[in-house]
Amino acid sequence: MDMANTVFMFVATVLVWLMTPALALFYGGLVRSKNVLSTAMHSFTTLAIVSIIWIVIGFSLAFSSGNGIIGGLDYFGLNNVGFDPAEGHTIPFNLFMMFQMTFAILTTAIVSGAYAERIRFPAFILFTVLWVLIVYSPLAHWVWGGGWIAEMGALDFAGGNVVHISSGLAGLVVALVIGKRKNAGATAPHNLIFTLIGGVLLWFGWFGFNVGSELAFDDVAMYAFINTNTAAAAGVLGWMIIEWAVNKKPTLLGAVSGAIAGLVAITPAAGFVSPIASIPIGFIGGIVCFWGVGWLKKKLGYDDALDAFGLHAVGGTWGGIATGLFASDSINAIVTNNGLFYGGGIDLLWRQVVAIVATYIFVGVVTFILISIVNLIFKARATDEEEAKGLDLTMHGERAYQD
Amino acid sequence: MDMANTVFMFVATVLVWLMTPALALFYGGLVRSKNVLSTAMHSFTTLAIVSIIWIVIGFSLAFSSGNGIIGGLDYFGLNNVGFDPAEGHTIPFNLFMMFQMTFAILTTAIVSGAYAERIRFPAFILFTVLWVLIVYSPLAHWVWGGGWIAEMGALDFAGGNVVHISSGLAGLVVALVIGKRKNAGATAPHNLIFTLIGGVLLWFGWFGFNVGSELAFDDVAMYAFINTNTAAAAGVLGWMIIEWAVNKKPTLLGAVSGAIAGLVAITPAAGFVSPIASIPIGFIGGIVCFWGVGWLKKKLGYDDALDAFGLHAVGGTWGGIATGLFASDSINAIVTNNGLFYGGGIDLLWRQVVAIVATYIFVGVVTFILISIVNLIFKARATDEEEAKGLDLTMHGERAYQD
Amino acid sequence: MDMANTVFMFVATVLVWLMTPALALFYGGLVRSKNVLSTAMHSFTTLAIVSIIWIVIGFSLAFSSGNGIIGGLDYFGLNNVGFDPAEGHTIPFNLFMMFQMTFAILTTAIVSGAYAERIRFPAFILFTVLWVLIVYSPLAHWVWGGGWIAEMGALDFAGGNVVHISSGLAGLVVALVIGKRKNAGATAPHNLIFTLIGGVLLWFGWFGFNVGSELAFDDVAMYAFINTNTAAAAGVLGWMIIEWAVNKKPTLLGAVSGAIAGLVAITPAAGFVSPIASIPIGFIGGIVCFWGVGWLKKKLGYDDALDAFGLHAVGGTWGGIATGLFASDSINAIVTNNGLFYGGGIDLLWRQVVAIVATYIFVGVVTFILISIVNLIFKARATDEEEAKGLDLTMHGERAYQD
Amino acid sequence: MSDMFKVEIITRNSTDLEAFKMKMAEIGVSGMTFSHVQGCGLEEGYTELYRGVKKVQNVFDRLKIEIVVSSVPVDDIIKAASSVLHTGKAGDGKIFVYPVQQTIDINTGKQGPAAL
Amino acid sequence: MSDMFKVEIITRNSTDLEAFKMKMAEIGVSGMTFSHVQGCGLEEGYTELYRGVKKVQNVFDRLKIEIVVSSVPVDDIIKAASSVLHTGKAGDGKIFVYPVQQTIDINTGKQGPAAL
Amino acid sequence: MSDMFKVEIITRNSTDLEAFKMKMAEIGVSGMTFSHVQGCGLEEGYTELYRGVKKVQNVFDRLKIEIVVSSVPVDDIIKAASSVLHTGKAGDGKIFVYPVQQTIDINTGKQGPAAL
Ligand SMILES: Nc1ncnc2c1ncn2[C@@H]1O[C@H](COP(=O)(O)OP(=O)(O)O)[C@@H](O)[C@H]1O
Ligand SMILES: Nc1ncnc2c1ncn2[C@@H]1O[C@H](COP(=O)(O)OP(=O)(O)O)[C@@H](O)[C@H]1O
Ligand SMILES: Nc1ncnc2c1ncn2[C@@H]1O[C@H](COP(=O)(O)OP(=O)(O)O)[C@@H](O)[C@H]1O
Repeated sequence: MDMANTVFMFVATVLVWLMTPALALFYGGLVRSKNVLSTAMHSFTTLAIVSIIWIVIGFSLAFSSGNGIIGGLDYFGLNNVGFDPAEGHTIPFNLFMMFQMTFAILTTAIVSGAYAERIRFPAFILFTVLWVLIVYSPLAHWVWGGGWIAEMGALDFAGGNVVHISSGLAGLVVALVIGKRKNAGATAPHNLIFTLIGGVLLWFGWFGFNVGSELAFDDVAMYAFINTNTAAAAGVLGWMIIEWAVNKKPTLLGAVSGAIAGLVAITPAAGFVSPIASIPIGFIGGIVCFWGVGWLKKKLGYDDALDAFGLHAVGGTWGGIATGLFASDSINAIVTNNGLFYGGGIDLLWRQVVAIVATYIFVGVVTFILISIVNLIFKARATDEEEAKGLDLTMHGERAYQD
Repeated sequence: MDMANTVFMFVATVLVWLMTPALALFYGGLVRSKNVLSTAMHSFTTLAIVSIIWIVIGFSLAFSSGNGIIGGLDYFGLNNVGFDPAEGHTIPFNLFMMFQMTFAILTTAIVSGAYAERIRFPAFILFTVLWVLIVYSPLAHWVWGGGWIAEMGALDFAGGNVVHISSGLAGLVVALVIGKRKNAGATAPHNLIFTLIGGVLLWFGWFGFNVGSELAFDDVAMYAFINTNTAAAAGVLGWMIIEWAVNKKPTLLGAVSGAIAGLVAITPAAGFVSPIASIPIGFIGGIVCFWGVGWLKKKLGYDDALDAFGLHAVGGTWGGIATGLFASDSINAIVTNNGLFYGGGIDLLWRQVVAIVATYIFVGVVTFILISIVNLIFKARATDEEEAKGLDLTMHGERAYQD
Repeated sequence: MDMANTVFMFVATVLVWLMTPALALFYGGLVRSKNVLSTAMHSFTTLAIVSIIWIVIGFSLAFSSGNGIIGGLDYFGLNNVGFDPAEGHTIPFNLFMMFQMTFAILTTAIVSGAYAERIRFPAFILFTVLWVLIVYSPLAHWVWGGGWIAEMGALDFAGGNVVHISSGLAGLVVALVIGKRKNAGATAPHNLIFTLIGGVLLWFGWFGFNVGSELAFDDVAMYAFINTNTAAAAGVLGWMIIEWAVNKKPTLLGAVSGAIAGLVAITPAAGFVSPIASIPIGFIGGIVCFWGVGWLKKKLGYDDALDAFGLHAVGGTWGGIATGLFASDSINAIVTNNGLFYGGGIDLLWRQVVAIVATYIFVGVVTFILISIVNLIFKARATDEEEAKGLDLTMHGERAYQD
Repeated sequence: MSDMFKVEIITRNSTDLEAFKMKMAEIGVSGMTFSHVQGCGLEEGYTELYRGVKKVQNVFDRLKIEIVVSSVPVDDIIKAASSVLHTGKAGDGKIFVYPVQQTIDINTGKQGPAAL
Repeated sequence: MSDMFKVEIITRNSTDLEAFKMKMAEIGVSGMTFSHVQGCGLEEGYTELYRGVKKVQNVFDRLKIEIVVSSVPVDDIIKAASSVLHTGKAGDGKIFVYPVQQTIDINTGKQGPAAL
Repeated sequence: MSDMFKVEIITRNSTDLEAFKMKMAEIGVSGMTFSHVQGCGLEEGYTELYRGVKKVQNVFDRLKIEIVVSSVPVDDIIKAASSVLHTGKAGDGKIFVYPVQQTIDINTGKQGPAAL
């Protein structure tokens, strides 16, 4: 047990915790005012639901030994989850559990951006419960719980696959299943300042997310810290510059989105690459996500309302690949095989691609099955009238703003 | 002195500090737009006033030895309050003083929710100064400063009595004395997103509040951490489910209120109960507070504008009782007498009830005397015209929102 | 290396990081709704730009040895900036670099308040890049990087000169050069709640700013902590009381401004004075800044839109002088010459004045040259039509608020 | 057709809408439209101060109520409205009456007085 | 001068504005003014609940559209508007037609029908 | 009674209200009502972009000013208003004049021109 590390991880945990409320604001500002409460409810309720599920069974499924595919029930109800550190850790095991909880909450909440403004609340709840248990927990097990992706030697520092690709893709699948919003092409964010507040709190929380993923405050953690901020900044510049060039004006929404894009991109790489490498990772992250939410979305014609796919899956995919390009054992001794640009050949890159593809297939298929089942039990899609009046009034009987 | 604990307590202190501004937002969103500045001013000015009073004399009255009823003047002007830890502590004594300051500020600010939208500013200020000195400081002395409640063996981990029951009840008393708002039954929150921001920052800060109350980062602190999050989540679910059942729609305001209810309920119990026990504590917290702000308030007909009583006193009372039910020496060795459900009989429960009743009587009587005196000096109640035009314009000469 | 100090400095760094987004909100709420995105963009883009510049070259110019005027290129691209502590430090050198980065960002962002609502975006960007390199980095070098002000023995605990005087004065110079807004005398803040959120997050972050400036958590850090909160509180009271007396009503904007004034005033003094001394420092800070934004600004007739000069330069100047009055070696052994009120004569006060005057001259002249150059390259001033339609639409093609 | 009128009332925005609607329902008014407007008239202004910037406010938030009627005599509405809104202080507001040429109910397609 | 009219339409605020403007452009309407109003009419109310405080809402957000015309026959507008706005449910709204005395275009100074 | 009129001006919302009110006070107008409306007319639209979603804006924020007068000749108001509001660019706005049947001051109960 190392008490300084423990205090550091407490800080990291509450920082990551804050990201889900931040997401509620980030997303809430982007919808029309008649749906802001509904959208915020998605994140906020996820926070409540996953908090309970995680201590009862989710953590056990993800992190108890089990097999290569899913964990067992050793940690059911926090059984055997005490203050003593796990093997190889220097922090309390139940603090590790809390840290991981915040990841499970956030990932599940990110999904909700895709189907905002048109899902019915009961369907949302059922989907959320199922998804965290049947998609998130196994995936976390594969990468962090001793499952097969970890075994294979792919690198994912803070959750490019587990958090961003999985949530972004799941969002896309649900969006495809429940269909487009009426008028999807004519909506505009109702309050960009809320989106800004949410965005900066996400960036703030990401310091806990990436740096805390080292589980100790050491030289790798410091790299993760510098890289996180650098890539976010580079993402802002990347998005802003491409937007300025293409659309003639740099927007605040673009700048904030660029920060998130840069942060998503650096997530899997944060503790494996140098600060200088994090500049192109973030910068290109900004550019590919600009392409993802602009060109790709229009081309394919899906209605991923708040760009869960365009930011998180696209950015996360780039980040996973970038890790295969820039990872270096001079930054982190855990890197046994340098990235392509650091003389390691395509070996690591190949494993990264395999891990990404496996994540796409698993998450895509299982999420499709889950939302289809949910749709049979509760109709997931709001009626035309509910959509027109707004989900705030029709699902929650409230309005966000009054005199 | 333990430096890791010290850094932890610095973090905890700034987290609790943030709760008072969070309250300004939480409360500010709940009033009509013409009173939002006035309402926020109550919390913000309390922050300023109590910060000064506390270092001059408040801390001394609460924590210097004195007698069983009130402290002395040993710490006047931070005399004898230095960097060296107090006996039994592992953190600087002046850091302990700062941590306690944030509690004094928050408690005093909570009261203001009850009389929002109709109190005159000078009366508010005088009341605040008197209340923190004459109600809060002695009460803190009784429980934490070596006074008679501590002696008696009642348990209050992070301030169920001192913070929540006392502030909620004081609010109710002031609300009764200054009377109802015109039109109290037809008001609605003017900006629920501000209330959401405030609510999540309160939850965030509560990690400092409850975990920091252990004054060190040890196994009990970890229990407090897990329990705090769990009870808040359970409070969300409790309120949401009962509201869904009774009113047919689950609201965001209900969900956020449920989180606060769960947090209030776990406050006195946080370091004494198991994570699994914190589920019913939070869940029932959500339900009793729903009953408190809905049924009880309507039944008794008082106008506790923002439900200081319905959330804090009702939730705090349940939390105090719950501690008598669920406290267990397997969680915290300080528990000499287990709770009723853990084989300790009604002994602890009985002491809890005595402490609660004593708090009700002391706070109720003294607050009534104080507000009556204030009312003689400055008229506390705004005139009809001031109320109609809004306190922002009439007390502060400003409007919150413009083009 | 001390790990507790290191964790503490990580916390301090992320707290200061948060101040720039906080400033975006603080400033954003104060402008008209048609300019809120533009104003927020100034802070947000500064965050991105300076983050990159700092790791590439800014830190090197400020902190590598060089000469008395400016640093060298030893730390170019974070060369030689590793995990090992610098001499005399107990924290990783690259963490020190990150901590200093947040100061560079914030200082540069503060400037933007002065020319809000009328600067063109390209000019803003060029100015920001030049200013951080040519004004901020040398100045930081003088005071903290071993330059001549440090040599001279003037005291500046957390950046009264480097941060507040420099940014406030630079703002004034730019405001003078680009001229007044049309209608400057009839504008009002469009959302004081955003200003409140920004203001309290600034206060919150200031705990990292002032306490972290000790670079370790020791008794001086504790003094800085207590003094920071006390001076902010006293600033609130100072502004509120003078405003109440002069204008007949105490405003929320005044109270929040008073907090910032108190915080600015205590910044250079935080680790050198006693908590009791911080009361007059903050209180008078509130009063002089009230005078600065009210009387002085009207008298001199410049249009410092959001009072960068009136708060930061005026408050910082008072703080520098106050350090010369109240500094005491019983608080911090580094003080070799007590302040005037603590028996040290006018020696320290004199050095303080020299440092302040030098800062005024250097920043004033160089900023004037820079903005003049920028103005030749890109027209800095928005056209009348751009100003009338608002910068959000004309510079960024967005509106902050919609249905 | 010449017997349809719009009664437009501009009054304090703190008016108790529920009471007003009740009163109107009593005399048979079936529909009305509200809007938030700002007005200046006889009521005296006041000053707001933001960091020393004086903002003189002589424009007040007002409520505009529009009621189109035919069968209900305009005078009844005026009387009823005056009784609810009169306080005897500056700012009570004004009532304007305009002629209406034609009325159509979109849902039913009914025209003229029958559409009301 | 007697042949200018204002057509005022009060309808759901979720109306598809683009479609409406298109339709109007088709029949030659060159300008129009929108405002957000609130109305009560035949559409039934509903209840909002805030921490147990019931707020009965029978006032709905509505969109008011004002079109001043002369050359375009008022009937065309009514027909066109009805066709876009009709859903057959309570809340479709009303159309009111008022006489207009005079019109001036500030920019060009043109008066009367020519100003439209 | 037939000599009361409402002058309705729809213009840029960036209009300098203080100057406008001053001008009106000069010619004896005692009260007026403002509302925030949106309009489309001759002024050309522009495009906003939100993450690749194009939002064509051809509806502009406008200020509506309503002035009911009798003693002050309508032409004076039109002239005065035009002089303040004219910039010679699209978007200057329109003035519409309507007949007013009756006016009542709620506070004093005065009717007709005397109520203004
Ligand atoms: N001549 C007018 N034309 C248009 N609106 C007017 C006129 N006179 C008054 N109003 C409107 O009526 C409101 C109430 O008028 P005011 O003079 O303040 O009330 P009162 O005359 O009852 O004291 C004003 O704020 C303004 O909106
Ligand atoms: N007599 C009236 N005077 C003024 N406005 C009216 C009147 N009747 C209806 N309205 C307006 O028209 C809107 C639509 O009326 P409503 O009765 O709900 O629709 P419908 O009659 O088509 O069902 C109302 O909300 C109200 O704003
Ligand atoms: N026929 C009309 N009916 C109602 N409102 C109109 C009409 N024509 C113009 N307007 C209003 O007047 C505003 C100004 O008109 P616009 O054509 O933009 O100005 P201008 O003609 O001076 O260039 C429009 O935005 C619209 O609100």
